[in-house]
Amino acid sequence: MQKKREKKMLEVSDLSVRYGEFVALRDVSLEVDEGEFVVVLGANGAGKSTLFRTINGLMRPSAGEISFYGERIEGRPANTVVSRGVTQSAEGRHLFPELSVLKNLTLGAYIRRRDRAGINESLEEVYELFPILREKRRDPAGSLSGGQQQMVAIGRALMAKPKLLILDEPSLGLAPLVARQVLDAVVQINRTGIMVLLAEQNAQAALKIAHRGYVVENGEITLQGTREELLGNGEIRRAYMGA
Amino acid sequence: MQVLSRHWRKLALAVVLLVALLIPLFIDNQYLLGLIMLAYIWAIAAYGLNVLLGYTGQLTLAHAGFFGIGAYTVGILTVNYGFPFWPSLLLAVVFASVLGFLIGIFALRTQNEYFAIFTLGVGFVIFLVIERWESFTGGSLGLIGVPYPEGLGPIQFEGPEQLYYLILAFLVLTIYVAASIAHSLVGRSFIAIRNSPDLAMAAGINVGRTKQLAFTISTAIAGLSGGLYATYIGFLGPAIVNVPTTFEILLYLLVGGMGSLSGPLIGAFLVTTIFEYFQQFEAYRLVIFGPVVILLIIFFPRGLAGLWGELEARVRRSPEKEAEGREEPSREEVR
Amino acid sequence: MKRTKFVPALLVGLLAFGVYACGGGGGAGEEGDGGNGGDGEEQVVEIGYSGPLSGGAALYGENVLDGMRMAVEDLNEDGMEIDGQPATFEIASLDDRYLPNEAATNAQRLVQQDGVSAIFIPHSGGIFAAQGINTDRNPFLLGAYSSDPAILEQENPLTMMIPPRFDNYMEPFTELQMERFGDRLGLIPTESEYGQEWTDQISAEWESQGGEVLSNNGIDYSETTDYAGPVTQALSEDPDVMFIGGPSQPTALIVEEARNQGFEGGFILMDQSKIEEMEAFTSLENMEGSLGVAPLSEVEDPGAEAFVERYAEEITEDRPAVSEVAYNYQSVHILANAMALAGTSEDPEAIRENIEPALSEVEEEYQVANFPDGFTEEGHLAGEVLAVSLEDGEFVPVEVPQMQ
Amino acid sequence: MLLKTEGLGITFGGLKAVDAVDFEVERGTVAAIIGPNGAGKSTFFNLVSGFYRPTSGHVTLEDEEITNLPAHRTVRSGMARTFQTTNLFKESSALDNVIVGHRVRTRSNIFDAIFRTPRSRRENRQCRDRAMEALSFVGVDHLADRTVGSLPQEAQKRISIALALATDPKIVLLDEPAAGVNNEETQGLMDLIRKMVEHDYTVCLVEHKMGMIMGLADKIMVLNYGQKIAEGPPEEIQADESVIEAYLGAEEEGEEDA
Amino acid sequence: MELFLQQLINGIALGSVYGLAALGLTLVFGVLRIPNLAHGALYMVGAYVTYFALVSYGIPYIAAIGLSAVVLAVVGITIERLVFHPLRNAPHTHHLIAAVGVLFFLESGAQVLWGSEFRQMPSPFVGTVEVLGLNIGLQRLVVIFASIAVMAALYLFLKKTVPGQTIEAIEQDRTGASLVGIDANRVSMMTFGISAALAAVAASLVAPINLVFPTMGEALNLKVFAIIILGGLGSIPGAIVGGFLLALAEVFSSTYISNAFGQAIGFVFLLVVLAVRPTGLFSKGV
Repeated sequence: MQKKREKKMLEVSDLSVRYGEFVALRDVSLEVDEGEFVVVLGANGAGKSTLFRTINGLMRPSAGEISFYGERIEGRPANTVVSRGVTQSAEGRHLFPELSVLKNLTLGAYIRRRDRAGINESLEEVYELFPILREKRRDPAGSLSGGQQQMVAIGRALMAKPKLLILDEPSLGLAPLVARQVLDAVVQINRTGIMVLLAEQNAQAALKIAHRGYVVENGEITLQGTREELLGNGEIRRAYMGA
Repeated sequence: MQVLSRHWRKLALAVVLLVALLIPLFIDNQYLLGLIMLAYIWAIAAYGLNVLLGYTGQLTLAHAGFFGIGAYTVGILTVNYGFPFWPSLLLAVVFASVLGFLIGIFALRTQNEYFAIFTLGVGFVIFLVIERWESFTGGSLGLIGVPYPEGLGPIQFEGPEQLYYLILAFLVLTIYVAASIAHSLVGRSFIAIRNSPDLAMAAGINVGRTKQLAFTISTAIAGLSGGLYATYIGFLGPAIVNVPTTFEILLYLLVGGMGSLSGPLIGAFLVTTIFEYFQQFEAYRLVIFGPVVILLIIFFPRGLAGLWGELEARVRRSPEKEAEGREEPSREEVR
Repeated sequence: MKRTKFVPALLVGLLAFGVYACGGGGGAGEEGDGGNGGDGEEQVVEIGYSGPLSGGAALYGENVLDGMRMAVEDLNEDGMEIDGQPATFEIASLDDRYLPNEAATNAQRLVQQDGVSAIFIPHSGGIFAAQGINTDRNPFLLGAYSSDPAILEQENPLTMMIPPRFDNYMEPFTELQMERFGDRLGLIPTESEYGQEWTDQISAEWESQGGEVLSNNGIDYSETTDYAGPVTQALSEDPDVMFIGGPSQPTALIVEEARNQGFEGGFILMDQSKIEEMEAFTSLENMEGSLGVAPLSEVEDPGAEAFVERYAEEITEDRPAVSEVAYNYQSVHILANAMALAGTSEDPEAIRENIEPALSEVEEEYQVANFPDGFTEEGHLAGEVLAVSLEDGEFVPVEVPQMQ
Repeated sequence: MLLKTEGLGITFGGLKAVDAVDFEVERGTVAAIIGPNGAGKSTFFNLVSGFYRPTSGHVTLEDEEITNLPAHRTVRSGMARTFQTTNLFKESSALDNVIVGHRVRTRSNIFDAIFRTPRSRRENRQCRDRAMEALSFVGVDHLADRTVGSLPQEAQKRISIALALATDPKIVLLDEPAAGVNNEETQGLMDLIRKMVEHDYTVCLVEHKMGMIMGLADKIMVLNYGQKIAEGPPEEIQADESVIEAYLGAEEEGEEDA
Repeated sequence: MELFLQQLINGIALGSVYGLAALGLTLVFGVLRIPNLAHGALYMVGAYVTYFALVSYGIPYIAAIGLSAVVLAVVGITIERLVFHPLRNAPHTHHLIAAVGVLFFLESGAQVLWGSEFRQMPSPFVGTVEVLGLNIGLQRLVVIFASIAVMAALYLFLKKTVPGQTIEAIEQDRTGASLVGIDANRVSMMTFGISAALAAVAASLVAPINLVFPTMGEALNLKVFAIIILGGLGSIPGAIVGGFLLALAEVFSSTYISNAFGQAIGFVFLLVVLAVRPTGLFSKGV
């Protein structure tokens, strides 16, 4: 699976993050290549969200590097990272609850706000992906069901035309059927050439759709490999179920 | 860990008290003596604010209102009804705290900024009542001729020195009470609520009732300082009850250091001193004073007492343990 | 834990205060205490002032101070001898933000640090607070610039009340306006201590002369964003005369608003409002039918005209010289002459003794605003006062006798 | 039965965050609650400990109804809890943090405080002793005078537990006691929990570290979407298909998609 | 009836000024969580800028207001950078005190710089119009219509433009705003700028029927706080409705109850509302 260095579009190396005394991430290295769909697995509190927040510039690392297309982005503010092409549907979604779905989506295109035509095009693409959002476009985002809100969050992240889309547990709290729909949409997104970095509880479902995966435990990467390697590995089950 | 040993601290405390006791013998200057008395009175008020804001973490902006209730209780009773000073002072404390208790029932339903601005409203309404209720409070004419306290046994209060000792005694009493509370289980409950209301609750503390208690104590002390102010100044006008007075008291506390035992006293002394010193700049003094306040808040957010604590902590802390992980959108938590 | 911080921090605080106290005290030693320095050397006499120099009433305070400074200029130019030695006068001024407690603190500071023996305070709250401290161990003569008669009721032996008592205006003002416009009196006074007193007295007088006093629509002139509401309300009761007054400029706006809303009756102006100041903010036409204290340009004092010109030349042309400038100006002259007669600049009691005889010592050119005829037992610089009524665009003088 | 819930549930804006949960904890045992993120575990804790008011059901502690008691009263009834994130006061010493825990067992009031009455002194001492005892029980008595903020995460976790113990509880609810500590330290915390049980405390914990749960718990309850989907001893739970599905997703579900 | 109508007009004119000033304050609170007690001082400085533009430079009234809005926006941004930005992680107590420092500085600075005298701002809109037997000052009509126009413009800006949307976005979810690439710093500055500009417009509109002096903002300061609390902190409709409510309550309670009560009504109303609904009338979910 090792590809040439210049093709690693996202490269995280030896990243550590601390909250005060608490070490949330320790020497984490991870990479995503062009067109890849990578899943990060791990129990709650293992450090997935911290990793994603740090990549997106919401937190500062205490050590290590993050580079994107060869450019160092660690410690840069979120708006800079977003404009480099990394967007995220974060844990807790962080929608603008009182704004309409449409406004949530157009705000997603904030960094390309002058590109009116492009925005409308992307909007159409999002509506195609999640047809329900077209129906609900005038409703305040906060009034939507959990699954629909998740769709808005993903749609919003797509509106910036990202090169890399980070999804932090998009199926969290969703009914199984809805969770399925959401993950299906993620696959479609990846097929358009957008790199995907996904955190997911449902390891089976996630591994089935991803190319590669990492397992995070206690702030460290304990396992990595291709889908096939990980699917057959009992270790994953250990990481989740402790046996 | 402690910079001064217990022994030395006791000695130093004795020295400070001795200096305070000797001041009138050395200073034959009524202006300075008056200034010190005023600083003592404001310090008492600031101790009251400290109970609520410093220990319990609730920002009240009605403090001048309760100060005013204390002052006007003494003023009205002595001037309009010829009451002696001592029972009037007692009633001032009682009245301020009872009113504080009642208002606290409503005020403490609100939280954070809402509590601050609710109490700002309370303070302003108290001011309006005092300013407009002419027949009772003298309105904006004020009350003239609040007497000096009558003698207690052999002690007479006829001159500024005696009054100085009286106010000093109340200051020492206030500090003693504040220290007693701070070191008691009640005080620990206050601090627990400031640190984390949830954790306090999980430790079995009745948060609502404890805040109510802190609010009541705070207003009682405000009432006491108001009553002393009335006899010190001899004349009461509504301006002293108005909102800016609250901000002045708050400033004393912030400059000195919230939540500390020495903060209110240091702050009251320093700010009154700086402010008097700036008199020489006349109209420019607030032009200078404003930025000084801002710089203090930015660079010494925990006041001078806090500065001392930080120095102490810096000595203790090993350098490699500097915290790093910083949450970027830090105001989010406020919501 | 907490106690650790207490003592050292307290020491720091006390030290800081100590440094300041010594510094401040030292400073006073150098410049103050000028009293009787060396023999034959020039002595510096400081006259104190505590009044608003910041905040809403700053302009008023500055006016008072301007008057005092102009007087000091004259005195130093003329050269005055006290106890056989030439004296130079200076003003030591402090801002009290109109707060009584600060006025009291300032007064003590002026006496202690600057060695003054006379202090001018231009607001009644500060005056009352000062009256509580000016007779004890560090006495000073209080130049009280406020027309509130309650100042005299304190029977303070070291008070010199400067302006005419406002209770003198009640009877003639009521009589004149009731006769001219009718017997319904509307009220929109300023909500200050002073405004309240005035309102009570004019209401009582108006009723005692058989008039009807309508509801009180008092407002805080400096805190009101739009005067239209209170004016509408006052006019809704159809008054013949309106009693108004506060700082001149907002008062002018009330006149303007009342005329805009169709009021055609007369005005009684509180003595705080000066017609000459109001003129700049509304037209004389609107002020037709007003009755108030006379502008300096109308008083007959010998020095008045020159004083108005000099003020425009030396201080500002933007606004006219008003009575608070003039009264304090001539009062500093009275004070200086009293010092000269007493042969001391330091003994307030002796100075007080010599105020009455000093009145005749003040040169005519310094007599600028209803110069007092005498100094009463209670401590009032009393004299006949001129008011004016605006009739057909002309100032018609109205003599107001001073009560005992 | 020490702690018992019957049909306990709460609805947030139409969403059943916890739905009719029956649960029992026997004296002197360790009970664990697990479930995927957002399954309602912490909400369940908050209901039991009185931080939330349930919309249905009952909670009893030693057969005493505590359903609608406010949080501070449940503490007095004998229920202590810790929080996910340790929110101790970072700027005070460990001892100062823990002392307040025993306040709930004391009676001295503001007048005792001001007049420094014998009762106040006695109870002050009593709280201090009890706090030291708790600190020494959790094994950090040597850190009593240290500022909490300067201590490692694990020590802070232990201090939070000491704070809970200082309230003299019958049952201690631990919300993710091992979050953010390494494996070795987790082992230490497990030992501590075992020690607690040995000393007659009853423990109920929410935790994601399965190794810890499986090694400690006498009984496990699994929540998913607010509902209890399984309950039983660890081995049973580990083999339970519905649990595995909740965590890892169904094996048989879905065709190859990528 | 005539009295009622006349007072209604007065109340609306007053309310539109209150509303405008409160809008700026509530915006700053929504975005920066700062209870900016110096808002009244910005209002005052705005009036002075318009005054000097009119009197010293002869710039026409409307243009002068525009200029003042721009100048104040710069002042607002400067204050945000120098004072509140360094304090962004401090507790709200410190914001309050810093704001008081700014207030001291601006008020006394204005006095030192421009003197403490009252000034009258000339306006081209003089005289009164008679409508239905009521005498209404022309300037008052200007106040009402201009305020409503500015409020509408602000509403359109917030709802229909991208920069306006960034303000709402930050108010509703800071992290979400960061995640779509919005620079929170820039929005903070912009918000402060707009807030100060609104204060300047409000002051410039009302100044011709009042006076310009260094402490003119004090009268307004506490009232706008009452308004935004009443309306719910951070709520824009709350600020506007609150502004009109307070003004009408003041005017009518002065008219029909008593004048002293009219002055206190806003605060009594505020206390009653908060005692019943501790987060204000239009509060967002907290």
